[in-house]
Amino acid sequence: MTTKADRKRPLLVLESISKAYPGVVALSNVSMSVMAGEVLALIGENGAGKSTLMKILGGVVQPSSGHIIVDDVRCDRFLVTESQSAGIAFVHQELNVFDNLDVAANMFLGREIRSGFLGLLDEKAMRAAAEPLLRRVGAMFRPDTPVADLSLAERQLLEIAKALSIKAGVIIMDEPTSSLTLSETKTLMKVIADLKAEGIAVIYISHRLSEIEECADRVFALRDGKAAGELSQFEINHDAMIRMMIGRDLNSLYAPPARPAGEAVLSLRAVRTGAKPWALVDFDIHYGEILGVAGLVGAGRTELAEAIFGIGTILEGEIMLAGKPFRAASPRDAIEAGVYLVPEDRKRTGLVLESAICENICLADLGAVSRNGFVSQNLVKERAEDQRTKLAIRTTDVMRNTAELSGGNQQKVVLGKWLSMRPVLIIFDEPTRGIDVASKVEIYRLMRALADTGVGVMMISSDMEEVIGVSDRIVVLREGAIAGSLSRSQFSEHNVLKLAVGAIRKTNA
Amino acid sequence: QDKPQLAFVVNAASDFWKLAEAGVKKAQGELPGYELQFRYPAQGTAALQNALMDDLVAAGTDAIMISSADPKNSIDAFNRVAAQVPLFTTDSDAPASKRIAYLGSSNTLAGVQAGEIAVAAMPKGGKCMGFVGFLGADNAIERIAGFRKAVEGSGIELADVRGDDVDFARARSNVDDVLAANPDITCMVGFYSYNPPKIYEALQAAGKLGAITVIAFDEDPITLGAVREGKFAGTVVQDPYQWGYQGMHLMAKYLEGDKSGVPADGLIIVPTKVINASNVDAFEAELKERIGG
Amino acid sequence: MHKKDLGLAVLIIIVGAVVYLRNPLFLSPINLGNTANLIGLFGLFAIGQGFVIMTGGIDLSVGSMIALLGVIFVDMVGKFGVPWPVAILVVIAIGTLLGLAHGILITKLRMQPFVVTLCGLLIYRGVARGYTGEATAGFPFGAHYPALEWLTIGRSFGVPHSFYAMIIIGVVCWFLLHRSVFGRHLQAVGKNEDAARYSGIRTGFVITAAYVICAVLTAVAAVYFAMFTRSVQPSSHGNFYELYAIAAAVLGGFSLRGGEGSIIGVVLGAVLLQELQNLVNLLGIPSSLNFAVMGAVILSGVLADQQFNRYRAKRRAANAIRVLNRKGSTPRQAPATTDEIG
Amino acid sequence: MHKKDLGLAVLIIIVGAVVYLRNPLFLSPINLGNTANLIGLFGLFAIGQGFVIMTGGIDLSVGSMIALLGVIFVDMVGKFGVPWPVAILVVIAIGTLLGLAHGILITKLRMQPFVVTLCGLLIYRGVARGYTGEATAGFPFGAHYPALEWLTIGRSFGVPHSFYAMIIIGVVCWFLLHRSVFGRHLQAVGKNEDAARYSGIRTGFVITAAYVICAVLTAVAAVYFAMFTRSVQPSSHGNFYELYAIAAAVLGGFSLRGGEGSIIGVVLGAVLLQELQNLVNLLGIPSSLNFAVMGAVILSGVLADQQFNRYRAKRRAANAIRVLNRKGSTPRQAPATTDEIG
Ligand SMILES: Nc1ncnc2c1ncn2[C@@H]1O[C@H](COP(=O)(O)OP(=O)(O)OP(=O)(O)O)[C@@H](O)[C@H]1O
Ligand SMILES: Nc1ncnc2c1ncn2[C@@H]1O[C@H](COP(=O)(O)OP(=O)(O)OP(=O)(O)O)[C@@H](O)[C@H]1O
Ligand SMILES: [Mg+2]
Ligand SMILES: [Mg+2]
Repeated sequence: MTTKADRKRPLLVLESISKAYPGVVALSNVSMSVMAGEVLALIGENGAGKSTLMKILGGVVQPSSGHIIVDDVRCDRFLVTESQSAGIAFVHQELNVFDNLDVAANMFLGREIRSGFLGLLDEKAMRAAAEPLLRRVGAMFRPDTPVADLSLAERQLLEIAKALSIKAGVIIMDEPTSSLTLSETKTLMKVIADLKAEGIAVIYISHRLSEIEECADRVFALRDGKAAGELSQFEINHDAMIRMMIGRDLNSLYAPPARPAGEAVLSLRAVRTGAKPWALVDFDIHYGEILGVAGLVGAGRTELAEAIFGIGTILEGEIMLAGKPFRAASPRDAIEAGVYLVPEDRKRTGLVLESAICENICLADLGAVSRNGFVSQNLVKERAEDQRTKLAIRTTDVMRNTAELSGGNQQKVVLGKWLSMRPVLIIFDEPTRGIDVASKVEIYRLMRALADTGVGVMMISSDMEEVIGVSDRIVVLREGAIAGSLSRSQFSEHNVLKLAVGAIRKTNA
Repeated sequence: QDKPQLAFVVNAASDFWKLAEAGVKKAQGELPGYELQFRYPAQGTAALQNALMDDLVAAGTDAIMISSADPKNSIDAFNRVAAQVPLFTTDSDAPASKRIAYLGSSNTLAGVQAGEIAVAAMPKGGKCMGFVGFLGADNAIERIAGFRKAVEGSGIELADVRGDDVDFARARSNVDDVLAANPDITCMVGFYSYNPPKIYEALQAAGKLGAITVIAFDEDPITLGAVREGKFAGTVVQDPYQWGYQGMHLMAKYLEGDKSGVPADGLIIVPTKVINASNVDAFEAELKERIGG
Repeated sequence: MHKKDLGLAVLIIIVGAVVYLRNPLFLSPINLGNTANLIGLFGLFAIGQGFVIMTGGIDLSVGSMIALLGVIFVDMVGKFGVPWPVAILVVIAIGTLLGLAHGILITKLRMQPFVVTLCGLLIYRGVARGYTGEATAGFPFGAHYPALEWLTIGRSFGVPHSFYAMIIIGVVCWFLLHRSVFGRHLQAVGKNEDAARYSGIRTGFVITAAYVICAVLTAVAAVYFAMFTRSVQPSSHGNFYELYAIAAAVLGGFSLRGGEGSIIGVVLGAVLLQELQNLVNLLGIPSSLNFAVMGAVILSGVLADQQFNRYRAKRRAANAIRVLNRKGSTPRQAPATTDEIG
Repeated sequence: MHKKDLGLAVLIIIVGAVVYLRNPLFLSPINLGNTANLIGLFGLFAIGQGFVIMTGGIDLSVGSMIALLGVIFVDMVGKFGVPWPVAILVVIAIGTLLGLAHGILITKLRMQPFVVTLCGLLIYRGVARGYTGEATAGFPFGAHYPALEWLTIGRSFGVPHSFYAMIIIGVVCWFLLHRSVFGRHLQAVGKNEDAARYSGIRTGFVITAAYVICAVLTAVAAVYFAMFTRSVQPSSHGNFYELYAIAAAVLGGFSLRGGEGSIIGVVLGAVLLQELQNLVNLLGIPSSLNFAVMGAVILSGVLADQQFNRYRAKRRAANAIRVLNRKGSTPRQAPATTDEIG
């Protein structure tokens, strides 16, 4: 029951696709079809097999069995080149940009514009072609910027722009907004609407259900690698989607704040960081409080968090932790003082992907699982098993490689690393990036529980719903400086956004 | 740079050339009007040696004496150098080139002398294994050929020669392996100066010193010690000291216009000597005096 | 024992069996003893190299370091009459300093390991050659150091002490790499330096320590080598040994990208390399073909091992699907026919 | 020209100036010609190595390949009377096949580049030594091949043709690496192979092509080397040349992790290495210190360059702050000024 009755035959059909990795069955007999001009949302818990299914469509992964039918042609072999010539564009979940190239080169990689009879690269033409696409997705950087200088969110925008640069019939977006803030997400929603109007099909994967409610024509759910049902446009709502994904209801997403906050656990006074030296930062985090930190992409939230954590420099200013002066020269100092950071880029800084899950969980605190300097494998496993049950990490074995986990489960491993220790202050940088609803609820509960035990919690998030739902107080960063602070009664999308873009002057701190 | 410069270029770093260096030093004392250089190449390849000679000529050297790692095939390089400065060869010759003269010993003759030691030491014949650094090097080929020629018909056979590329550990393990794999070997020949000491150490470790006849080349202290002890049948020594000493005088004279030192056939042969238990002490005393002085 | 190590062990046994069939002396005690000695010598510094490769680095300087430290050791003991225990300590101390220098240049001054240790390769050998004036450093004829010789080239129960040394150090290093906190940190740093730093690991310290361990083991090996050859020619002693060490580590399952490898593996790698050297002499293959045989065996061995593992992984995935299809009713069509595609 | 290349060029000029002041013959036409010839010879295959390093791989076999192909070339022309253009084609064809073999083993059979080319290093030299029976391959006495000699060891305007060859091939390779689609793909593959594959790049083809390019340039270099030395001793010809090539590339800014480097850089790297060789000979530094000098200059040069760049980056950041503080009264309210920083 798609929007228009005249959409006759599907653009693309996946027929009983199965995929097995050694020891894991990621997909079993999933069938799905995509119509022209529809936005098909693909939902499911972490590890349900969404990315795997899409990777098969993108030709990146070969199915163990099953077929793909494109324009009535049945393909037994579906490689990246076949996928591309079938008009499928792909925004990967794990970003695939090349930081030795510039933005335009990344955008046209594999489809370079050539000139001259030698067919050499036409950089000018590529940059010119890239410019409008970047503007379309609301990116502020230029086509000749080296990608090495882009932040995670900016890279995500680049990936989206890249997909738009392909003359595609189907665009797959695997969690395109996981690092984006509200304004970029809004821009993306508009882009999707435009694409739809052009008759282009969009397969949209996200764990932010409100986005799906806003843009999807149809929802397709996966559970444990199997198809778990479909929703037509009028059936789409939070509860129905959650029920399909996890097979039961979730009562409430956000736990209410408990008791009033205590004294300041961390306070920054007139702090300047090396990354944004012109901005002065002043704020406090109190014991037992969840402080939400909002801001636009590139506002410097990550840099501030890292500076506190001992990465990057603090030029001047005073930082007090639990009433004592605190200045971490390295993450080790911070960790010893009980200040932990859940970084936003788990692939690069959060996890040793090629290590076992249990290794990652114990990595920061090996002393606690060793005797006389020797690591006890039993203690390591015990501790990992403990976190696995607490965080519901979906894996058959904590000895598995972390790289084999789905994105969301990887994030839980990062959390598990810190939660197994004794924090004084935890900084969560985009803690639920790529995490499914059920686990999000779990993580919110964990954060609240941490706060309740008196830990200071700082939560940087680009998910407006989350910032408003979880925080006890919100500070908004703009250009590296505190643009303002909001107490619970002042919480609203409107207020946060206004501070973030600088439409109103700062209120009381 | 007013003083004429004379260079002595050797084929690889080795103790052997220390003696030649001593000869050059002695000559320097007698030739105050010249600046004498003694050059080792970075590695023992003809290509590097030839590049070194080109550089020396470019840097203003007036005459060169070279022990080439591969004289036969360096003829063009030799001719290129010889077109600019007088060029002499030592140690191994390139008679077809435009070099002025060769000063040194005959490796074939040295090989023959070694073979004669073997024949004298093993009247009933025997089976020999040879050890050498570079199997393909001219001096190795000539010594091996000379040895084979001398033992022909005497019941002595040189079964094989193992190369080690001048890796001492490998030189040693080659001997070890032969002792393990070929129990029928009754004699060993060390063709390069460091081979006999490795043979000595391997035999010592295996408790076979004296049981196997060893014929050596050159004058490594261990070799001489073994000869004195009677553990080695004998060693054939060259006289590199004279090469350095006479070579420098020869070049200096030549530059001064006195060409009487160059014989008609261009070959100045400094004879090789057989050292055995009877003359080893005298020889060693002479060596000490030369290096010390 | 890891699966990778097992593959290598099988290769070693197969090659050994073939050699034995063609020349039974291969298993004679003399030959085994000789080979064990070489395995000990090469194994020592190959293990050290393993630590460096674990960090994703490389140490090209070991061959030259063996030459330089060998010259120093022989000269101290043979020429200047320094008591040998002191000489060993001095050599190890110099090794430590060199390793420290490598580590600091790499971590503090952020130079590429390849560049730093390539310069080490050039400088150390150059210094050794310059110091001796190209002469060979050797002990005087007839000089004997019974205790030192017993320790280095002696044998007990027919097994050379260099082999015992390698085993003891190997066991210590096994605990260090596979069971200690430091070892875990090393592996994490090798796999993802940033993530390790974000977890509070002192990455600079860990990497520097790896270079120091490598240099110290190399220094120990240098003493053993010097005693084995009893003389050190600075221009050729230890030439190419860095390649041996790296090859042993890589054969033993170390990845040059860092983070992977086991001590057992690198020791087995050293065993294979020496077995191949030994084979050439035992089978009377012309010395000139030495390298060719070595290369061919390594290539085919690694290839066979890898193809076998890939085949096994494929079979396991196929099995999983089969089990699934049997459990669930019948899928829409019979996809079993497409099994071979994956 | 990149900043990195500039630093290297400055180092080359400084070293050159120092040498010139101590021995003005450094800039004599003869010496420049000789050095240019060597730069040409080494530059040729160093450029090839650059392509391989760009993929994150390594080719250790080039030295042995130069020996093997040199032996084949000399024997064909000198012994079997094959016309030299045919011989060159045959040598290049063999080079292509070897490169193809490396590429296929690495991409299709997923072996580590280090292992594959290490086996190449062992096998090719072994085959060369076995084929000639350790004898040196050389041309018959008095044999002359005017056209071939003109092409390889001839000079025009005092500049050796090997140098022209390197320049011409260098320019072609510059376009190939920095201006062509293939080059772009090569850079992408080197940085992140998986991601490149996801972008529809035929990574296997690109990597294989890099090894083929490397082998072909090495084959060309082998012919030039054979003509330069006029004889090829299989056991020593080209020994260690892989290290030269890798060192030239790394000095020239290539990262062994792949994805970074420039042709100009690798050529400058080759220039520096030859300049250092030349320096030792010209200044009459004992040859034994040759390597030590080379290592010390490289180390200090790279170090100085790096520290200088870090210092500059710091100064720039400090300046930015100063400008800001002067402009905006209170920085808190003046974020508009941050535009200049980006
Ligand atoms: N390379 C691999 N090797 C082994 N198992 C894998 C591999 N890639 C994915 N898996 C497994 O396949 C399953 C599906 O993973 P997939 O990435 O498709 O999940 P997802 O639905 O995209 O989850 P998320 O929302 O967290 O991104 C997971 O159980 C995962 O562990
Ligand atoms: N490696 C880098 N090199 C240079 N500039 C960078 C780098 N990483 C980030 N930046 C720049 O720093 C600015 C701040 O980035 P940061 O990640 O701290 O912002 P943020 O507020 O956390 O936003 P988000 O994480 O949503 O991108 C961005 O404008 C980005 O372009
Ligand atoms: Mg996913
Ligand atoms: Mg951020």
